[in-house]
Amino acid sequence: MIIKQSDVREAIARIPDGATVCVGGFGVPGTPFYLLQELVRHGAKDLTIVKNDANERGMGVDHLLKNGQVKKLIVTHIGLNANAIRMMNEAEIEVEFNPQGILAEKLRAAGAGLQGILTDVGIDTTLAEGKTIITYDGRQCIVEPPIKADFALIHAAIADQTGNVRYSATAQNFNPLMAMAADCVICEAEQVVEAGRLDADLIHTPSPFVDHVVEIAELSEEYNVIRR
Amino acid sequence: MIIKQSDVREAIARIPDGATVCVGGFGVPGTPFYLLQELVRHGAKDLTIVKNDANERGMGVDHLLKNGQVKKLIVTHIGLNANAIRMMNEAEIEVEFNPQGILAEKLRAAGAGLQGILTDVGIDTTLAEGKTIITYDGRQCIVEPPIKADFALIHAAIADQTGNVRYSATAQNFNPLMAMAADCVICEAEQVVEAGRLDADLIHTPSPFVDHVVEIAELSEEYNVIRR
Amino acid sequence: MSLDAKTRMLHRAAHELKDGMFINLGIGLPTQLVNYVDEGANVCLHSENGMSGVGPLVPYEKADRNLIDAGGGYVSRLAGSAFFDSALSFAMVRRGRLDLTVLGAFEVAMNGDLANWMIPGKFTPGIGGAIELAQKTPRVVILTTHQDKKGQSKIVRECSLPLTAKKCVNRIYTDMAVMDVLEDGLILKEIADGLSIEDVVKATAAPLQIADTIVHF
Amino acid sequence: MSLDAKTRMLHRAAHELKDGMFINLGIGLPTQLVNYVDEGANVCLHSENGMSGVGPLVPYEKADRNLIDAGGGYVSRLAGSAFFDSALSFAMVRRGRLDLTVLGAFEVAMNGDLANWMIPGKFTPGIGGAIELAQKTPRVVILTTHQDKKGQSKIVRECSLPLTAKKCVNRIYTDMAVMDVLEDGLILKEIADGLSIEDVVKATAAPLQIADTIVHF
Repeated sequence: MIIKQSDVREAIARIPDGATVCVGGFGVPGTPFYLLQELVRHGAKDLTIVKNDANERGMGVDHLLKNGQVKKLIVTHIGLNANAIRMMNEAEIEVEFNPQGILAEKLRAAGAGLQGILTDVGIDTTLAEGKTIITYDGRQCIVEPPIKADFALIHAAIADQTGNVRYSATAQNFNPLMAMAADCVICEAEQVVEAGRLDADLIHTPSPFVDHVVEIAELSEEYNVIRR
Repeated sequence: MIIKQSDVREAIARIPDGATVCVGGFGVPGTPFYLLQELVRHGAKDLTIVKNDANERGMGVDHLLKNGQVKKLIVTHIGLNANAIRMMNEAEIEVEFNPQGILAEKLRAAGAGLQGILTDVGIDTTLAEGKTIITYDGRQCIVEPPIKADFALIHAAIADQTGNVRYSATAQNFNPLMAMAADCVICEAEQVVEAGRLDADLIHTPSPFVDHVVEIAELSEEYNVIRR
Repeated sequence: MSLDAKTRMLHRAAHELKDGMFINLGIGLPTQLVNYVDEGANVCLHSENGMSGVGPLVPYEKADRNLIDAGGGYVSRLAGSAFFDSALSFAMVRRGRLDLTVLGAFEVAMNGDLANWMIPGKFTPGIGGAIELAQKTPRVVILTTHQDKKGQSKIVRECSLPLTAKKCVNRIYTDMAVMDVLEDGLILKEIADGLSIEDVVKATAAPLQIADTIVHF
Repeated sequence: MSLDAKTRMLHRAAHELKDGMFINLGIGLPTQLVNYVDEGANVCLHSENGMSGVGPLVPYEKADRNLIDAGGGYVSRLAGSAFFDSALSFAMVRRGRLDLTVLGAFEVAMNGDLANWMIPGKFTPGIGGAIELAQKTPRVVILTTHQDKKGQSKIVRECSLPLTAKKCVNRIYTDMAVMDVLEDGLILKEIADGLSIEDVVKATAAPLQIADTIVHF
């Protein structure tokens, strides 16, 4: 089998200015804080970030925003990050909103090598404005394009050295879809084990969709339960 | 939680003449022979069967064919069943061939509530004949419709009483996609356990996609290794 | 809205959650219904971030850092729960596998139009999962205060805000009333204890038909 | 094709399977390459019925009734293998995650067109997974006898059978020769021991450019 374990600096150093980078996570669960921290250190600029949300102030993606590394956010909701809302309102960043399940399907469509999907979600709303609409099988449908990314940063509970990945509870969310959508997938894992230690029946994202596996040195504060 | 355990006769009795029925399996693994046996006994006619293949002579779907219950097959390959090929050639049944991954996506598209998918698979071949072709993002794409079914018959290694399902090895194949595509999903399982006995992280098909769970009384000969 | 009025509204609306149903409860007020479900009603709750079989909220000390609902609350898992990715989660929604969703609202129109995601120029946090829940769930029920903080009716003739989905609402529960959406408009069916039909009509910016029998809750 | 010629062809073609590659081996001859892979070449084999990390074929006594490859052979699992559904399996294919596929052929044309699924009126078992493998894999290599059972060349100017995919083939391995598909046609690069360039040219129904150096295998 092919061994994909990698150093976090080497893995993240591949990301150039202007890259489109998918970032897993829905709130805290599944957000690759360790990889994001290294991406801030690395400093790549003009990034297009694809993520469900923009985390909260002072966490995860917000570090990239504050560091001026983000040109555009492709998201479903940024309500928990006042800094992201401010930057959007002051036109410091561009923000594209997608219905949550449609963001998932657009990522998956790229990952499945499709040229697009047809959906009636949002057909009667302002979200349909500017989109290609066709009539198919007697119904109006929006043609939604795939979202293909250069990189995906994903968070696993456990991975093997060949890149087979398992998530925990609701930390799964967008991670498997982003692994499909990106040309180069960098996976941080709380634990990395030898090939053969994970039951082949019980893999969430199989190794062919993962390029680099990075073991998290230590879980930072950001991974913890948030007390409000 | 909602208990979905059912008697095999009651479950299969719901299938009326003329129904579209998805049948899991790729060769022997994942084929619901127990449910198919009951469907033969039940005798519903004019069925449209959606399956990867037509099993082999004297096995699984072939019993339906021999019993005159099948009007149409939607498949990817029937090379291992000479009886199915003969019935096709003598126009006793209609057969629609799909590229294997496109059959999977068409089932999944129905299961994901999409109106269709765009693909360039087969665009330059005879398979594109008679299909809707549009130009999107500068490229020619085939619009493939979802395959929505009335019923799906799937085979699980283990299921819980609420309908959470796990498959074994390559017996997974089309089963999860057919569970998504059908209005009513009947799952046979080699073992049925109480709710809570399966790790919630390690479910292949979650209970919302399963309507009835049937425990297999005894694994018939058909489930065994085939010696050629 | 008084605490008492809120509790009564939640008690009343909780009867929507019937035995055997697969249900999504929207962020905010709807989520609280989980504490009011009728005893003996076996329901299965969906959270759009990838879970079926959502259990009650848990205190921080007992929270699993990887287990939240779509509103960010730490929840528990029930026997029979399952986790899955966001694509499968919304496949369930768009496929019509949910029986019921209970959502909040900025405005509900008399034809069932719903606006609950955007106040132009003021509040644009994004669409999240609301549009698919509203458009694709067979039964959409709204749970909201009857009026906003300025005393304006949330029940209107026509929505002025960008729509979440057209003609999607079947029923509205507020602290003042229960209304159904019919082909030709709204019908008032129940009113909160202590209020009169006139009180509700006056507080509502859409015409109301009045049911033959008005129940108090 | 003699057993010796077949073995030499398989030995030669097996060098295509290089360290680090993710590979699909088509049904029939290509599947047999697994026994000829270079030592030290860590490859990962894909089976389109839903498996990565396919191991060698196993005898019936050791077979797992639930573990077959796409050709129906009972196979084993390696450390690091994974099972998945048919949609994810072909997502890998169409997304371009495979590095290489080795397929059989009825006909290969000098421009790289491939026909390997249908002989109208005779043999129509279905398309299976061939079309996606041929159209979407970055490197498509054909492994086939040079001629069919009637002695007709399988390497042709233009395919007469319905195509699997257009201009998809990069290289052809036969019992007689190794040929690459260039922009302007085929180039002969290697020939089997004991054969001359003329033997190959005569057995081939498409024009062949001849490489400066011809290697024997």
